[in-house]
Amino acid sequence: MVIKIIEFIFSPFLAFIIGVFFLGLFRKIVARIHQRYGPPIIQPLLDVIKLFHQKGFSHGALFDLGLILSLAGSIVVVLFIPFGGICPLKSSGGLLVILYTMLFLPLGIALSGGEGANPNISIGISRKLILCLGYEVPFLLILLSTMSFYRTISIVDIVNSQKNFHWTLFSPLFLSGIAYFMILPAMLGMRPFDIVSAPQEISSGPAVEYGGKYLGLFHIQHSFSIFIMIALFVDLFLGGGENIFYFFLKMLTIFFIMVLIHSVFPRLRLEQALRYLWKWPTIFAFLGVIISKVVR
Amino acid sequence: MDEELKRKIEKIYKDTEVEFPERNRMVVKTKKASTLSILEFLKKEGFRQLKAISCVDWIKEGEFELIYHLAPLNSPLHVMVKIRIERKNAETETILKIFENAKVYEREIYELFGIEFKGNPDLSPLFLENWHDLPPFRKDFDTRKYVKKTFDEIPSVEDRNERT
Amino acid sequence: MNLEILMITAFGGSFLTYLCGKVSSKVRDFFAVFISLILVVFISCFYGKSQTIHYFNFFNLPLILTINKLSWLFAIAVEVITALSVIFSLSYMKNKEKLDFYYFIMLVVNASMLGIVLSGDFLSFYIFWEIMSWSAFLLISYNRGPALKAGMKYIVMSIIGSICMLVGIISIYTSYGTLNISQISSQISSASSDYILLISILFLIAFGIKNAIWPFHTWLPPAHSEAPSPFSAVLSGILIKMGSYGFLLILYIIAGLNLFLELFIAHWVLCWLGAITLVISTFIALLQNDAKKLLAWHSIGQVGYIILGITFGTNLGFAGGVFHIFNHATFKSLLFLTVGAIEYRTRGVRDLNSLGGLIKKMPITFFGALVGACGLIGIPLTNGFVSKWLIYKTLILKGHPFLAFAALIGTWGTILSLYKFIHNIFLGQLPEKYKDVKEVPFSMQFPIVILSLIIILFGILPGIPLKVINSIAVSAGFPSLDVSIWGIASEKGALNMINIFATVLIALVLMRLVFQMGEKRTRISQDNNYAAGSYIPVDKYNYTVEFYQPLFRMIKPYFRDFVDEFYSKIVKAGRTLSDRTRKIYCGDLGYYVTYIVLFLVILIAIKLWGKVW
Amino acid sequence: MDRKNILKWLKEPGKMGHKYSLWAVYFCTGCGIIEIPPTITSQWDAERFGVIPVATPRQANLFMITGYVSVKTLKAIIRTYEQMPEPKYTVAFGSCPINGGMYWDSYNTIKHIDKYIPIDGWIAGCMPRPEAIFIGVTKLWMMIDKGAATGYIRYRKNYKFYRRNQEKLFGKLPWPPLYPVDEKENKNG
Repeated sequence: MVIKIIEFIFSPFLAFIIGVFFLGLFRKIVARIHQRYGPPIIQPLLDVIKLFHQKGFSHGALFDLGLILSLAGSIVVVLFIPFGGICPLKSSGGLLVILYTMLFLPLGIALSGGEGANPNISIGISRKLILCLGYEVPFLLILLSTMSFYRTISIVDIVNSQKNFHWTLFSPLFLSGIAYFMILPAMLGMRPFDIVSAPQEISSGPAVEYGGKYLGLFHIQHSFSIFIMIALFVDLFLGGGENIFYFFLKMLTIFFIMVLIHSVFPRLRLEQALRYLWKWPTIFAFLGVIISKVVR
Repeated sequence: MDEELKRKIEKIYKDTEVEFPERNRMVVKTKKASTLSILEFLKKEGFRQLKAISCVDWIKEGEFELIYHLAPLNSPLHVMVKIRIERKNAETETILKIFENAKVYEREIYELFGIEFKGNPDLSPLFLENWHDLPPFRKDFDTRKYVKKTFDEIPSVEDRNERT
Repeated sequence: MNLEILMITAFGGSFLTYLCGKVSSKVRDFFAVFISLILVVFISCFYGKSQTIHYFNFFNLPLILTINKLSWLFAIAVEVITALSVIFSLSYMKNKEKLDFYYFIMLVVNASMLGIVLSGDFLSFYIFWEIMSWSAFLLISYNRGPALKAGMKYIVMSIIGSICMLVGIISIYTSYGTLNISQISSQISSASSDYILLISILFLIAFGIKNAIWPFHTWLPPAHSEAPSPFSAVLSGILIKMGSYGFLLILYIIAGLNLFLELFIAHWVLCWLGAITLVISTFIALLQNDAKKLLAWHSIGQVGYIILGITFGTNLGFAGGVFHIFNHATFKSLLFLTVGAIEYRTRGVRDLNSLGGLIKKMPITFFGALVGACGLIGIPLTNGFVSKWLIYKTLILKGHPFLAFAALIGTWGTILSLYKFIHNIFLGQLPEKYKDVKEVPFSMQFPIVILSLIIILFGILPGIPLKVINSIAVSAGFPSLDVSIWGIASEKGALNMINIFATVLIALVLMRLVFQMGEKRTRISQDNNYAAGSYIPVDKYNYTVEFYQPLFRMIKPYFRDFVDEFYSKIVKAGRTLSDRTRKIYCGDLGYYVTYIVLFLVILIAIKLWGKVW
Repeated sequence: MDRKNILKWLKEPGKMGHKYSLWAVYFCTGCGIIEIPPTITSQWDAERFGVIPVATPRQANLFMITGYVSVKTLKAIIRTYEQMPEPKYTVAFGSCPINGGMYWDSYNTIKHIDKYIPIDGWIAGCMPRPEAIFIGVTKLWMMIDKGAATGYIRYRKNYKFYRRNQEKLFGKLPWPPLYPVDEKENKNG
């Protein structure tokens, strides 16, 4: 019982650390690609400390509650995702519950942003929801292909059935793996698809009215969502890792590739992003589902 | 092409004189009364683009000089129609009917020189904030006096604080 | 306490309210509320008991009233939703005219729905079905103008439906001599499968029209948006569910699902019909700019989930489908009541492009709309999530990933459209003309709060309704589902709502503490906003027009209501045809005499020269 | 540069946080903005000190007045300054904000920016080079350390005078005062 409590406290904390480390790494790699020295790796932590010492402005009760709800939702999702052997909420919900609790993230930000009563925020939120719809089409097909391939809806079973190196990526489902890899930048909100928080166009979208500790919470929530998206990929397609270190290594490689893609591509318009997302990734995911039905 | 244009203008408008100070430059000096008809004529001749309206303040002769810069779309020739209006209560006819984009140019000249353009619907202030003085571009406007009156008048916050 | 008294109180009560209306409006309002609450109490004391009464003889045909677990569940849902909407309409309809007629018809609809659910034989089923259709028509066209056209469309399609049902009933009577549902269900299994197919098609058309499945859905959007809000809450909350009750009746009691499963084509058609209904109508809802039309299109969409749940003969699917019927009843009527509250306060404005910022003025209505929207989307901790989870599990484990994909994409369509609904009405800048809007009176807040509590309670403790549904499933011949108070425990992926609720609560409290750690925040008004350094005066910063503009450009041509256009083409063709015949059949006597003479001449000619026979 | 000094971080995280993550509002007020891109890009990377440009004043705590301030831009500067969260610092570039510089007698530039919004640091140079900007930033660190960068406290304390100066220049301002200004004292003030 005590291990369970430790797991409950440990995994969100670990997720936060990994997420913040990834953000710091992200800024360092992008700086090095620009041939400049770049901030220290722990710079996001310093930013969050500073932001918690600034007096923010609030537009109303929902402005705070929405943000808190989105952060709490991301913590709950982290508890559901098996993370190198530890998965606190193993028994009480499978992939479908993860999928639906992941709705807390965009909805919380959307509600609190809506209260901020600023056109930039609303444009940012409508872009975010459209982009979410865009990448959900292939994402749902991918999840369905893995679920119907392993005949279960609990993610722990999927991870366990990928023991000793026959990962789903190398199994007949490699097409859905490729599709997931193609939509990962959209899910992380990285450069080819950072239409949502475009600083030049809509002055950082939903985060326009966030100052002080609101921005701090927004950054923490962003780090959690990066952790969630990549951990889901590693769990479904790369066998989920025996212990935390292997899991972290796999996540690091995936994140590194994502950062390289981020610093090379310009930002797409929303229609181009949708056309891309509904073309090749969806075709691969569709074939993946057919393969999962045929091969089973 | 420019010579026969010159002859044509002088044939129609008696009191205008046309000269070519340099290559591709044509200056048409006319009276205030015939500006609208000359602009209409030049527009038909192919000078369809009103590039700008500028104004010169000849304070000694007590006159403003309005210059309409026209340009055709297909040749480098640049025409300047110059008219003179007196300084006291300077006002002239608007040319919105011929060139719609003249609205903002006239509004600017009204704000900075004080020339009234009769018929221009919107002559509200464009650049200056909370301005109650002479139009600033006139030669008789003394900027140093204005600065002393508006900016140096405002006390700086610090010494206000020390004294009380 | 037998069923006959129940029906008498239901119908008699409605008539009495009409009489009280003559006396004084206060007495009538009080009496209407009293009747609906009494009916709720009567029904709830029938829990668990089953009883059949033969109450009338119609030319030696026994009319039977019976109650079992399934009909009890529907009956309690009917009563609760109607009681809440009657309470809501107390102050909503305050300054409208013809209120006696309104309350009378509202209670007649309630009584007829009760009759449908309790009827034991097809004849009384049909009689109450007609009463319900007609009284619903009267209420849909209550406020004149476009509502008349919507009512006409509704009544024409429900007549077609009831005619099909009548043909089905007559064919059953001729082949089996009895109309008693329980006797028929035992004898029908011996009939040939294509006879069963014919019967179920006839009945499914009738219930499909009432249930607004995809090809027969065109009456629903105009009917729901033109009806007065309390009644459109009843209409889309419960009246549509009579169609699903008919589905359950046909699939499980008459045809028996294993029979139906053998007719592979019908089963496959029904599933894909449900999936198409789901996807197309949710995305059409996305494009609507009128709040009630948006919700009406969602009513059609959610029926797709119910169909997907019911037509798979597993106990999970049955539980998911039936549970979703009641979830949809709760959050759909809640959403319609909130729109009614908005209409009440903004004097009839429900266009999504001109509202905004009402959260500051109407917090309780916002809470109701938010909980209703979360229920409709299926956010965890609401009952919508549990029923959708059950339906998805059946779809995936039965090996239909593409149907599950259609359902999941439908969820994302609901998310986008309901966020537009909440954002355009409650969030954003408050326009100048709604500055003095106040919260709705208590009699309108009470149903909104009750329904939100039901949604959250059944979301956190899904065991309560699932136990009842499980007992129905067992009585309908399904293997029992190990249901406990917190959810479903099963080897292939369990659902434990209490754990989810506990973790979310703890996470919320923790994050609130983290939020408290930061510096104190200052509250600012809506005009102190970032506008790149410039100051935006009042009312110049409203911006809720065309919320998903980029998406509309891409999906607008594909998601139109083709069926509606197809039907209007048929209507136009019919009208041109009738115009043409008017030329011939033009009404003055001379022409008719010439036609008769001509006809006789032709006959004689054939007789003489024809030599044909 | 005591960023690595953990002890200081634990003692006063607020001050250290504001020192090593100065987020500047990307708002070009005058001719000096041409110096900002080279400071934040690869030649003189400002991000290594934690200084990054952000899109909105809500997220920023450093406001750089780069170059001369025209009367019209002052309105936007005041509006942006008031929208920044509380511990905020302002740095003015060049001599024009100090006393009008070469526009000393022009009718449409502000002579003493200090009369309208508080300024913490001044960087000399008719558009200081990136190295000068870094020196300015380090000076700002020292001021924050000593607690001398109190522009925002001065603004809150003397808001009445700042507001009066602004209204003397612009007439009636459209937006309400940031801090409550009691009218009666303003008359005889």
